Amino acid sequence: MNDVSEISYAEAIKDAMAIALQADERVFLMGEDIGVYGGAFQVTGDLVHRFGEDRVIDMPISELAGAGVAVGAAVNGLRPILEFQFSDFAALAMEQIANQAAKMRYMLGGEVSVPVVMRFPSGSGTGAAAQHSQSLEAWFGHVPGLKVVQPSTPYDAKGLLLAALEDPDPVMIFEHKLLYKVKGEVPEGHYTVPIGKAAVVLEGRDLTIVASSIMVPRALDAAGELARQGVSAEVIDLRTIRPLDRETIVKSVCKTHRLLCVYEGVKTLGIGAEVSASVVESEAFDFLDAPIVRLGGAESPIPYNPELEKAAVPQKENIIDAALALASGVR
Amino acid sequence: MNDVSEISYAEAIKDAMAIALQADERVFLMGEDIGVYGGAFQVTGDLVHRFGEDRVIDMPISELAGAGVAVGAAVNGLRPILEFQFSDFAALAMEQIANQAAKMRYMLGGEVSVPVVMRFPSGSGTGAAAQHSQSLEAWFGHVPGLKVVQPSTPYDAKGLLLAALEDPDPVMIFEHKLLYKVKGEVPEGHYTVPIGKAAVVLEGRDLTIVASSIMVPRALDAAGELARQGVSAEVIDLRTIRPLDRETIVKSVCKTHRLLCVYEGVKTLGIGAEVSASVVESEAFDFLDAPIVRLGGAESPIPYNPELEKAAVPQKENIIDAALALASGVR
Amino acid sequence: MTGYFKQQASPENLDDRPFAIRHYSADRLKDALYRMHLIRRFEESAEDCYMRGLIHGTMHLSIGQEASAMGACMSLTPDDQITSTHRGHGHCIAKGADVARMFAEFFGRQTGYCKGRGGSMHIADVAGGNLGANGIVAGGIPIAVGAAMANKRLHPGRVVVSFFGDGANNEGAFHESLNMASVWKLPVIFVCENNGYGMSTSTARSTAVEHIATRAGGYNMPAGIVDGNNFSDVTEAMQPALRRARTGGGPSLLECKTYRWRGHSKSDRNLYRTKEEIQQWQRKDPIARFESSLLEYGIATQHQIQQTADRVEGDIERAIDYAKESPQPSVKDLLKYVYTEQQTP
Amino acid sequence: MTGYFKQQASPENLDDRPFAIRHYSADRLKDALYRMHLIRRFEESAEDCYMRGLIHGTMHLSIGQEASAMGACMSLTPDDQITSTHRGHGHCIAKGADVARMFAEFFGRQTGYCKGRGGSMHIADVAGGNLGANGIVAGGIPIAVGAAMANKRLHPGRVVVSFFGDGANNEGAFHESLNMASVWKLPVIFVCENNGYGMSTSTARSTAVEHIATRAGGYNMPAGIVDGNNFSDVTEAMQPALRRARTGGGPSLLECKTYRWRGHSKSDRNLYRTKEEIQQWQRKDPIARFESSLLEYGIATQHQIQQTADRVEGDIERAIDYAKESPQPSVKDLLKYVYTEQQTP
Ligand SMILES: Cc1ncc(C[n+]2csc(CCOP(=O)(O)OP(=O)(O)O)c2C)c(N)n1
Ligand SMILES: Cc1ncc(C[n+]2csc(CCOP(=O)(O)OP(=O)(O)O)c2C)c(N)n1
Ligand SMILES: [Mg+2]
Ligand SMILES: [Mg+2]
Repeated sequence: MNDVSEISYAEAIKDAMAIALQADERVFLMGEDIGVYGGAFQVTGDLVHRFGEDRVIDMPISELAGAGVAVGAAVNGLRPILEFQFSDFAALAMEQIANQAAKMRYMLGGEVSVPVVMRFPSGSGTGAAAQHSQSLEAWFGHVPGLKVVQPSTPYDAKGLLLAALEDPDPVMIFEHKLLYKVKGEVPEGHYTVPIGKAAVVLEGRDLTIVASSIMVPRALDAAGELARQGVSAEVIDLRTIRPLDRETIVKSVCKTHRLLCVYEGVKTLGIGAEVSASVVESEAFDFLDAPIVRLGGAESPIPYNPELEKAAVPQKENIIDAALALASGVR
Repeated sequence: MNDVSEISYAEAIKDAMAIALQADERVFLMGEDIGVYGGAFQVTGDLVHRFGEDRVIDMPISELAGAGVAVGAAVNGLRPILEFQFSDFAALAMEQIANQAAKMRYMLGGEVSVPVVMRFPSGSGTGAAAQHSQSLEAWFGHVPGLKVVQPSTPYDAKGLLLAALEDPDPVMIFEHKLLYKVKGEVPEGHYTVPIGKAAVVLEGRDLTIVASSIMVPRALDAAGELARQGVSAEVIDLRTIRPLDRETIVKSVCKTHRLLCVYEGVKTLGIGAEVSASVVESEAFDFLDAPIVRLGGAESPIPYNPELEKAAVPQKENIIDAALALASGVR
Repeated sequence: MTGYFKQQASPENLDDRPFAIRHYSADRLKDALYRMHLIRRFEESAEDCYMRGLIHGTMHLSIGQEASAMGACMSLTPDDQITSTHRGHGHCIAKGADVARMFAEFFGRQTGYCKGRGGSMHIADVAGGNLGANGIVAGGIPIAVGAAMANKRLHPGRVVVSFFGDGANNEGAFHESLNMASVWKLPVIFVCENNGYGMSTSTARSTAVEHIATRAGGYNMPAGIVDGNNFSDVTEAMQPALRRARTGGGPSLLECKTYRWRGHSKSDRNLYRTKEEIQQWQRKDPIARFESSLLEYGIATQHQIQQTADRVEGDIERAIDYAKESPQPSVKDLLKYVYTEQQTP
Repeated sequence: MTGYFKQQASPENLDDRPFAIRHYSADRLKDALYRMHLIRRFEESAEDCYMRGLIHGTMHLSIGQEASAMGACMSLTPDDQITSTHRGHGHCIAKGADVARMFAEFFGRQTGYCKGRGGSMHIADVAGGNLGANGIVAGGIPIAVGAAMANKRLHPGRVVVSFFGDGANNEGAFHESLNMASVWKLPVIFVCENNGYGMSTSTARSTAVEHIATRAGGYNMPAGIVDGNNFSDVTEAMQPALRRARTGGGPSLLECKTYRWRGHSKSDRNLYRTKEEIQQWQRKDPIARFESSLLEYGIATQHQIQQTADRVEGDIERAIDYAKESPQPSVKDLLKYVYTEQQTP
């Protein structure tokens, strides 16, 4: 077994990239200010010094072409990892992501594959306001041809990235900015976390909380408090948004009979909508003892003011309140 | 009361634009080949001859700037109606739509409004393959600050467009290409259809079918057949995707106890997910006698081959089958 | 800027025959003529099939533009690559595709280049170096740059030619891509087929400069303008661009002035241009001009040219038969090719 | 291209004082100095508040770039408009904003220009003609073009100035916008503040041409390059562009060569440039240079300059106090301003 060390989520991602750069000549990184600057969130850090400017490439501020260049390079045999500086800027590149990367294999009848990996620093909580704080994973989750993951721990961040690099199809990784400095145990060397598999990160009896990204640690925090109040919550970390691991979710709901979906993206048409609809469509329907509750982002852009910003996305207290209300519902 | 005539969906949209161009100097149309060509789907038709090149403006093939120009013009007092040639090209303009148009009012603390109207010809069925056949309304429905409508009849197409022009906020209109030639009764002159209100287009007892866009006529066709088979379907036309009229849907489900959502967009994270999740979260939960069923687009890009293309989105027969299965479920 | 790429007549170079005649063997020239005829007849026949309801969807014909497609591809090796556009049949054939598999694609069959999933707007021939037409105007340009980036690293010497239209040059993707290719000195050649219109919108109404090639100045890139209806001129103009690309010099831009005889797509009523304009360009038929040149310089006889046309006729017929007889894809394979099937160990 | 916009010394024009000294009244020049000081001190104080944890988020300081902001806005009327960037404090103040409301915004207060919803990256002053900073690089450029389109129709003579950086000029939005503005001859002036870097990436590493102004050729647009640290040169270069815009001539591009003294944002460790480079540019301090000029031509005395600095000091202090004492927005108003509240009849 590999040695395990306590490193941050950002370091874990960097570690994965370093391993890939080392092991596979075809791998390269591309993005804005990922070289000597080390990336806006210092995720690429010193990689340019270790692997050179040919493998860690600063690109012009051209998100659309950047995505297209990654697609073309991938089709032709390289393994690009494209960093968006903020996930919000993906809005500039949706054409190449959704119309080209996602569809090229299909449109060409399987004659190519597009093994591109894109990384999107996401989420609010940094005071960066409406255009630097979004959680847009639902847009990508709606696009067949893409795979979409959302790691919540350093372990998963590394393992999912290494899995993405082994995947023949485009994988979009939504990282959370507030998680970058969070530490956790990470094995050294190469390992993967399977794309498409959710994880039951806490077993419980009374309700299932399905969460993703930063909402996972918040849900776990909340579950601790809930346990003190006599409510046993099962917490599922989605990890992958597309393809969604419906099986794991359904199984849990069949056990607990109650479901709370927690996610940071805008509530309407956010990933909780899909989780809820999938459960209601499944055999778990018959086991539901209460309405499924969704706790998602507010129906507003992310505001700058810190108090408003906090109020715009689910916090631990909101999760506790929602879980208590849900669990106490006697029917 | 105004005279009523039988005109097509495309003609109804053109009629609305003509009325607005006539009544309000600030209104203008902008798009690719909407002038002498009359628009890719002949929706603007001869308007350039009636209102001149200053009011019906052919623009370069620059969707991103086109959207931004519409935003700037709207902020400064004009009332642009921007036509995208195909909704798929919106992927090029998501930045200006989602980061600017939708958020500008909020980010500026209410100091501006952005009364822009954008029209998106959508949907499959024309053999135009993966990059010209998408139904992307769910992306827009996920963005606070936007309003999103999806007319299914000539009457609504005209009334919703005229309502959009009276709305102070950005309104995105998703039109269906296969509906352009469909005729219906449309009053002459000015009237509006309220944004944010669904319509019960057929009353029924046994199940509710919530549909939108082209799925409404398909659902109505299916309902006719279902009636012959002894199943009474209530059909709701969503008309607006954002803000969603949850009240009308919930009320219907409380009556029928069964819900089938039919939509053309990709099933996962498509509008049916939100409809389903909204119902399950509501008081209608207690009335549900069967799992909510979603009939959405396939988890694939739209293929070129006509048989595959048909199979990729719900057809009348699929609706009938799903409704029969749902209605027959005895619990 | 015109003629930037044109070789000067020099004392040592007293041979004043057109470049192509000097440069390519008679066989290769005759093959080029064959392919130009093939493009023309392929499209005329596709149009006919469309009219008769045998092909659905829409299609964009490049009739009248055969010289730029064939000229730009003439000095490419099979390993070189292209990215193409919605108006991509000519590029596909010029790069060496089999018209039978192209027709099969148009007929939506499993034997088509895209197994019936792509149709005209996504026609491709990956093995032959065509990474695909594109339904998104300018959508293929950044992909070409990325492909060139990979080639630079994995296959030095390989070149990517990215075709696009005059309309495409107003897309942000054009700008971002040309800048990136130039900064990184990538082996890519941007070939703009300027046919005067993006759909109904003339370049004068859409584009702030008269010549697309002018924009190369903003990317520090050599550019040339050629008569896109003159096969030899196009092949000649490609040479310095190819040399530059193959030797690490970076990208170039070539603007071919040409014209499409047909409407933009099947739904075009041609309201934005005059009959006279069309006729005027038809008199500059690139195939007829190439034929005259072949005759003039004794490369081919009238009889041989007729034989070529006849051979094309037969090939097209056989191709259509092949397409018609090919199997339809199975509806149960709707989800195939969305993702790569992973080997189950 | 340098000096394109610079007036030639002509026989009639024997006055060889700098343009601004000749052109503006002493009062207006002193007000410009006041505003340049205000920009500098506003940012230094904002930085200080940020360091002390009074302001959250991030901010992008334009210290060292005051002359381009003030120079570009100097001949604008209150009705003229600007669109700004992530580095937008200077533009905002130059266009006439009240620093108290700006600080209030940075402090997230209800009295801020954006009622605490926008913060530094969205600072705006719509009534004063600033349509807003923008968190998206190049995001404001198309909006400026649209605003100019509306002005052309509704308010002939009004001009929109769109500020952006050298990094922004590689975005597709830049290209599409400049083309559209040129084709439609819109009254907009594109002012590129070229400070040599987009974040850590030098123009040499990101941009295929040395001068952004070179790109104007691709849009058939007059362009000029000026010393962006020379207030007078900037005001002078704006004149033909303003004249052209106000009289229906269309857009222009002005490139101001300048430098930011601080890091890109609060998280910058300045690894990509040398101390020497920074110091070299600090010796070209636009404020000090403007002061010298005012002294040299007898517009202001050293004492008056000191008074200006003192006045700024007091104004900044009062502004911060105002901000600190201003009310926070109410959390229950989270959804306010997402949509326009419709009057219930
Ligand atoms: C992004 C995008 N916008 C618009 C269209 C619709 N469209 C298809 S081809 C075309 C005109 C393209 O003109 P040009 O690039 O000159 O190529 P040509 O058709 O003349 O060969 C347009 C507007 C599209 N397919 N993609
Ligand atoms: C579309 C987009 N891409 C990237 C960023 C991140 N970012 C913010 S400012 C900046 C550099 C901009 O450089 P430039 O335009 O030269 O302006 P400067 O910061 O030098 O004033 C970058 C990369 C962004 N905000 N928006
Ligand atoms: Mg063209
Ligand atoms: Mg800069």
